[in-house]
Amino acid sequence: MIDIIYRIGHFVLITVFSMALGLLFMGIARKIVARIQKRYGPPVYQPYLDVLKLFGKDAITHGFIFDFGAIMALGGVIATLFFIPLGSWQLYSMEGTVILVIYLLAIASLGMAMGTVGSGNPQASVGISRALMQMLGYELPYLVILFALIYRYQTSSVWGLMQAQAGSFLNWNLFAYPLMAAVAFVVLIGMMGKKPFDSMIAPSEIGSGPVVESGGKYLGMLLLQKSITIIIELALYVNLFLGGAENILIFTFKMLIVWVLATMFGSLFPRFRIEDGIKFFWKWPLGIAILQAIYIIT
Amino acid sequence: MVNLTLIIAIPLLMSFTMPIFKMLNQKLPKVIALLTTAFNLLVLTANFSQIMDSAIIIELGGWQAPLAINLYVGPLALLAAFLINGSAFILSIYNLTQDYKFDDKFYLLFLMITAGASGMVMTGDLFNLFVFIEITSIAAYSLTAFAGRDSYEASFKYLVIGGIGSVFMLLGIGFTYSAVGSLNLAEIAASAGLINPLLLQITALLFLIGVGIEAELFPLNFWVPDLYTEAPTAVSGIMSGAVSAAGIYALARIFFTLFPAQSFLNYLLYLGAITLILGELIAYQQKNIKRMLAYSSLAQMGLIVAVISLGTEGAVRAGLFQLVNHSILKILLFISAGVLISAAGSKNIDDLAGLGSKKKTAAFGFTIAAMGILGVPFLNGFISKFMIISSSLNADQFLLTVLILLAAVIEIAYYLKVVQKLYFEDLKIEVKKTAVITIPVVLLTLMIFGLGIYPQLIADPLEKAAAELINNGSYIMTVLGGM
Amino acid sequence: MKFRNFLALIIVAVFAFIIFQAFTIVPAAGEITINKFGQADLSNRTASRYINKNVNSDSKKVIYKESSNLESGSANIVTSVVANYRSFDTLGEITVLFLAAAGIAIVLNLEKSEKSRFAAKEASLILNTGIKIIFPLLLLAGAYIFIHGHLSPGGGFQGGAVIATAFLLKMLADYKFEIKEKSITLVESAAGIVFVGLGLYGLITRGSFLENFLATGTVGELFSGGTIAVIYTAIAFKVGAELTNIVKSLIEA
Amino acid sequence: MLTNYIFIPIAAAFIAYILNKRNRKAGAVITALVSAYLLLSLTALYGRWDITQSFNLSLMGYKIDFLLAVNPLSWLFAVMTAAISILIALFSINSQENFKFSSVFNLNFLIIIGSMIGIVFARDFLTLFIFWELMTWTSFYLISAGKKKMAGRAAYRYIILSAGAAYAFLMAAIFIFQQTGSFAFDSAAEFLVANSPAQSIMLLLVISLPFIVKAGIFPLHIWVKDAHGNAPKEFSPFLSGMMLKIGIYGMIVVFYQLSFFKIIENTIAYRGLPLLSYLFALLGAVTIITGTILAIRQEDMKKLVAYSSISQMGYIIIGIAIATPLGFSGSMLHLMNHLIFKSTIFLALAAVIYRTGTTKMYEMGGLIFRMPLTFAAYLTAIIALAGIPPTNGFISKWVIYQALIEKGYLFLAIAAFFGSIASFMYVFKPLSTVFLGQLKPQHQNIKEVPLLMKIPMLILILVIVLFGVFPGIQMNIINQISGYLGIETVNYTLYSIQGANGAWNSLLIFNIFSAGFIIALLLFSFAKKSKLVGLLDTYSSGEYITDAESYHYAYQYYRPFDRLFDNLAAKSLTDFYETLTKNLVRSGEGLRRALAAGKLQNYALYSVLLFVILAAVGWII
Amino acid sequence: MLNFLEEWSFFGGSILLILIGLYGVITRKNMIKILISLALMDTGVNLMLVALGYVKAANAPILNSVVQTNTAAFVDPIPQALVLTSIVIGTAVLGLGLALVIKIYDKFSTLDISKIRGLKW
Repeated sequence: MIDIIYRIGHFVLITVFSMALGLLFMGIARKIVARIQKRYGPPVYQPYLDVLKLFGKDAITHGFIFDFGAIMALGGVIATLFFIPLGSWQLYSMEGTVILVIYLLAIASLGMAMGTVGSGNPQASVGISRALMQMLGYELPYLVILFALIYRYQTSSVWGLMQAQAGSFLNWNLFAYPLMAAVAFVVLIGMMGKKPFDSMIAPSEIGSGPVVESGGKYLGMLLLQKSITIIIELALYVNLFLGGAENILIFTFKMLIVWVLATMFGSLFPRFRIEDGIKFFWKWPLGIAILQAIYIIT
Repeated sequence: MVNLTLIIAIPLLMSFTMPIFKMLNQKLPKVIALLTTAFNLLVLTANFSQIMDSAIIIELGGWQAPLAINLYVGPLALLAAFLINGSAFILSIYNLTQDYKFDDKFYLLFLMITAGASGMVMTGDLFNLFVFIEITSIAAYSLTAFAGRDSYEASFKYLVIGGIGSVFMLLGIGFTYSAVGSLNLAEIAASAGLINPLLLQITALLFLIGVGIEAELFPLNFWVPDLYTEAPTAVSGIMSGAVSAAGIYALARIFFTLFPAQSFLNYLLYLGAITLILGELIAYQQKNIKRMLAYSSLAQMGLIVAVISLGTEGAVRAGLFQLVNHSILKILLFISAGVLISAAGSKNIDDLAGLGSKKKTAAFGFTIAAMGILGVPFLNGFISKFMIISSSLNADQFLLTVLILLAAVIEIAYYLKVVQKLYFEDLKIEVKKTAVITIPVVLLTLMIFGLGIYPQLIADPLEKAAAELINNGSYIMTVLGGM
Repeated sequence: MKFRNFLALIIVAVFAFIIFQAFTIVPAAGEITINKFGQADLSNRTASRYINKNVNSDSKKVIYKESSNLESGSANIVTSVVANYRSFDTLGEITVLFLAAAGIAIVLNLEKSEKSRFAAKEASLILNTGIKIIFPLLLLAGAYIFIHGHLSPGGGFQGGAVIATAFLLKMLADYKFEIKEKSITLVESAAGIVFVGLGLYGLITRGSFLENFLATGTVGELFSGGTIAVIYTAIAFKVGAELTNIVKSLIEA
Repeated sequence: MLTNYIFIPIAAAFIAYILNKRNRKAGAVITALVSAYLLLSLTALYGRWDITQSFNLSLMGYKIDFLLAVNPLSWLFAVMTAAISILIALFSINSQENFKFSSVFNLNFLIIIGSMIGIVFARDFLTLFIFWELMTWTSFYLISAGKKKMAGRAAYRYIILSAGAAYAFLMAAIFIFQQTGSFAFDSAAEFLVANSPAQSIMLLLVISLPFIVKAGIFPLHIWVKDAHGNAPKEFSPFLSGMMLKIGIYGMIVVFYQLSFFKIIENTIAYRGLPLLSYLFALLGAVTIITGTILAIRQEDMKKLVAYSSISQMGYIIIGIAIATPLGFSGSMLHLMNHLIFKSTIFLALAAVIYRTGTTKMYEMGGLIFRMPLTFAAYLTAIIALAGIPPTNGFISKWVIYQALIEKGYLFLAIAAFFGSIASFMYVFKPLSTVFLGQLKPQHQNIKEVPLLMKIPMLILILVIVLFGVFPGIQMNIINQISGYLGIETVNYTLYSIQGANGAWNSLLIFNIFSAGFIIALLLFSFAKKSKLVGLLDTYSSGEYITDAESYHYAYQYYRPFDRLFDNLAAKSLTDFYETLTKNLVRSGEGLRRALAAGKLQNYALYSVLLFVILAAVGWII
Repeated sequence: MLNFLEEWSFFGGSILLILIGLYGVITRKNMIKILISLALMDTGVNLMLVALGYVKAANAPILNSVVQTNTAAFVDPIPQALVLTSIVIGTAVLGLGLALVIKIYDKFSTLDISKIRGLKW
């Protein structure tokens, strides 16, 4: 019985921690982009204020599916959180496999998609269709990388993959397979919907896409969902390519470095059109990933 | 044991007296035709068991067997006679619902065409075979003319080709007679070995052309499509069901008894295969339903000839079974097509659209028969198709089997076009009143399902007929043995 | 279409060459081929049995006016073949003519053609009176031919043809001469019934169709033909009626 | 004893036909009763793998024996047929009110069920062929009873393709019959193994032709789209659910029982897999890719789902073809799951068609408000199809991935990944265009489907979730099958499967997922209540929009993506077959003109020509 | 030369007749000419049949006052019987052909066979 309470407590702790961390990262990103564009930008804790404000305001809803979509999005993301080892905290990462994590992320995006399309706003649907197309773009190289990694280390659980890189930092995958790490980095940017691949939520073109209809607590929940997704994707990248970490602090530090690099990298490039985005993903990242996979298999 | 010549004599008597019946009362010719064909069937069943164990010789005019004309009725001839008179019987039931302009002359010719075909099948004498072929063809020329308008041209073309055929055949008979000295098939077969190979080759070809016209082989069957399309339904039924069967019987009888060498049979094989493929290809693009059926029966005849001329016992049995099935199916097809045409008022397939809902029996008959021909399980076509494929594979004719299967697929293509039009498209034209054909359709469907589910019924006669055709030794023995 | 005729000529020539080959075959040892012209040796042909009239019985010599009640009494062997030995052929051949007549009647009368035929005119005087004299003579000649079928050359067919020419001339002479359709068909059917009845009677009494059941008398006598005489009269009437019918429908078409 | 499973449905078919003439619902009720009976008696048959039944027939000098036998593989397929048919029957009881051919439908449907069970229990080629032909013919009539013109053409193309393949099968079967004296599979297997590899491979390929056509594998898949798209709405679930699977059953029989794998063992191998079976796997991969790309383009929802069936079949083919225990159980799992969720999708679509009457996606929208249950059924089904964790779809795909990764087949893996991710897209398209978005004015007043149509959908939802959480139920029958076919089994517990490099524990994942969901729900409900607002009242950045049409984004949903593949899709395979038949017709026409038939002179000329040619031929020989 | 002529006049003549008839049927356009060539072929074949039965210096197979017994050499009677039948068949076919020609002429108002293409294949 105690074990269950301990477990639930642990659940809540991790969720809150990752939400907070995610929001912090978003604030930092805003700061960096502002600095690059020679302006001060909002304070780092700005996202916390936004979330609190949003939850305070009242919002409009378009019926049951709109609510269900938001809940499912946030719920799915929280569920995925528990399969990734954050530094020393690893709740269930022994069982879940990496492919499972990818598909759980899909639940979140499907929930969000369903909710927004349910709102009946055409811009939302356009946004969603772009998101799905882009997802097809970046998922393929990512899965090829995973294919290669799993085949290489003969284990598909995230924890296993992380353990495989133990020992000196030389045998991190970053250095063992630098090309693969680079591809994963580019895919990471696509996954998070950062600058060059953010046509799905492009404010100028389709009124910030899917979130156009959600205000108040819905926007708040979507923000939280965004923050946890950032944490998950960064954690995945760190675990797979930077050999994870013994304790949470080093882990967060590594995540911060990757995050900063990604934002900086992102803010340099103009936005891709969707089919160019897909074509780009399928030309370079996929090509390199396949070469790498062939190298590993043979 | 009723003397089998009655099968020819009684219809002859009836047809001679037909004009008198007509004068007595209007409806009589129809009934007489039905009664005579029924009588024929009875005579055949009476002799069935006796003939099944040994063939019988019937001398005509009381003269010793090989010296004058005699009828040789073995299991094969009996089977063919059953087929011919059976189809005539069913068609005369169908005729009850039809009325023709000169109906006494129509039934006269109808009876004579059946008697001629039965004669062709039973005669043991070469010249007598020629006379019966002529009887059947002349009856066919005149019967086609019944449909008026275009049918004159069709029967004229058939007449000219028939004329050429009879000249070739007479030449052949002359050569054989002068070489062998007798007209009796058994005697010719006995001394066929002695004939000079070159002469044998030439006479074989003469007969091939003479009888080939009747058996609808490739270059000689140009008359078939015109005739079947223009002639009235009953005539195309009897032609495709009975007369072509008799033609094939005559061709097989001549080639298996007089020219048994496989080199001659190969001619039939190639011609049959060509007829099959050509018939199917052209049937595929026909717009007129009767012409499509004509090509399909022409192709089936080619198939039967090709399979029989494979020479092995299994092949002959498969060919004969296909012959029986084909006659039953083709008659049902022609009858239903006849009704559909008279309902739609035009022979064009597109106008038949949607008739399935209105003319239920006819459309049902057509579909069942089409599925029978296409070899759907539990119907008679399936078993004969199975036997054909296994016998042609047995004789390791790989190419022929592929050809047969290709033809079967093409067949599916054009039959199903019609079936789909009948049932799954909506009605285009207002439907005219037509004759009720429930009895023949029900009878034929029973036969199709009966043979399909329980082919044992016909397995034994087929077995004996195939055996009899294969070894002409027994044929010679029974006829000459008597002398 | 010159080319087509030329092609046809070549093909027919090749056909002729092949048929000609048949005649000039030099038979090897045991082979039999078509007999040379004039050298048909009847010994091993069924014809010898017909000539010696010993198909069933085993008589050897037949002497004109002496040997009597042979198996086929007719002096004219061809008639014995046509009417006795191979009478089934003749029956078949009669039906062929019957069917042809029926066919012609159908073809010509099924649809009345609206084209106007040439107007029939009165025949010239010579033809008219000539016919009046010749008509009975022709009928008599025809009757003689088919009655003496088994003695002298000729028989039922030839007699019937002569009778038909008599009627043909009559029709040509005066177009008003009308033969009722009904009477022709009656004669035709009656003759047909007689022939087939004869065959059936033979079947009932002697056991096989068309068997001769009348006494055959002595060769050469008038009543020596047995059933031949009856067959030939029936044939004559039938052929006569049919040919006149054909000619009549041709004229009226 | 086995025969009454086959002949009772066929007999009932005729009764259903007659009764249905009188009242519309009778036929469907009888079908439901018969399939219920079948389901019960077949499940009772579980475990008794020794029942066999054979009767022989000496026909025309051929000694032929027909053998029927039960084995785990056939038991599974029979139960699946019975289960899906009872659901469809229930569904069609009142969905066929205004369906003109409803009596023809029931007649053929029952015969198909009977013949399918016959196929599955058959243990020799001839029985298989007879029931196969029966099934093909009746399904031909059923498909052509669908939408007016197109259904006819689709059925026509279907029958020619499958009949041609069936005849090739018959020819090969008879050839084997002549060599071994009997049609039975086992004697054929011995003969094939002993025979020279080249010939037996050829024979086996010809024998597997009808199965390839029926399973819709790449080169011969052209009929699937039209047939499923245009078949009557009640028959499409059966067609794509069960009929495609019979093709797979045949492939399994060819691969394992006719020992295709044993024969090609020694042929050249690629990464440890004989080249031929790798070729089959590649075919499966290509099927996935083509199926997916074409599915995304479709505007008609039934055609879209039809193409998705093709691509899902690709997974099953890959699973079987790589011949590893994981691969086989993965494909069997996927087979069962695909049947379940594909028939749910089709039933949901049928419900939508029943209410709205159209299959074009852009003519619909916002049906979630009118038909919530259909939406729920459709949602669960597409989650399963896309392979998202809590549902059964994910498990089978995961096992297939494990099999692929274990042996390292990169290209097959890429195709599989592409197929599953792209399935998110084409699965989401109908969801958003049909159910979500703006509700069209003309659909304002449509109601939910009647109760009898709801029950099958509800049952299927439960089954999806049930198998999602407890895959063990399926695994136990699959292991029996692999045991029967001689493949090592995969160890599993009720709720987890042991893959090559990682286990899958569905219960745990379900708990975690629900935990996360509850947290989000708590968060949502604590916040302020939100005000319900109509659909038209949305932020349209200043534009003033009145009607629902221009507000619904549905037409050419993935236009950018389609543009990538426009040229590939243009030259589809059907044109290839179309031109094939066209020259067949032209050749017939040409032949006719060449012979200049019709002129009397030619006839006479040809007869003499025949004489001359044959004489010449005779002369030469 | 004489015996060659005597030897071949009948066989050669009848074959020639058949060939002319055959050529006539194949090439002539006019329907009546076709029928005439058909009749020619018939007579040719009949002549051939009788010629096959001819025996040199033998008399007709009829017993009469001149030829008393059947031991004398006779010509083969069977071909003559056959010819009797085939002549009648020939005329019957001819008659029917003529009737058909009349009717076709009524309908198509031309005797040229190639113009009558009512029935294409």
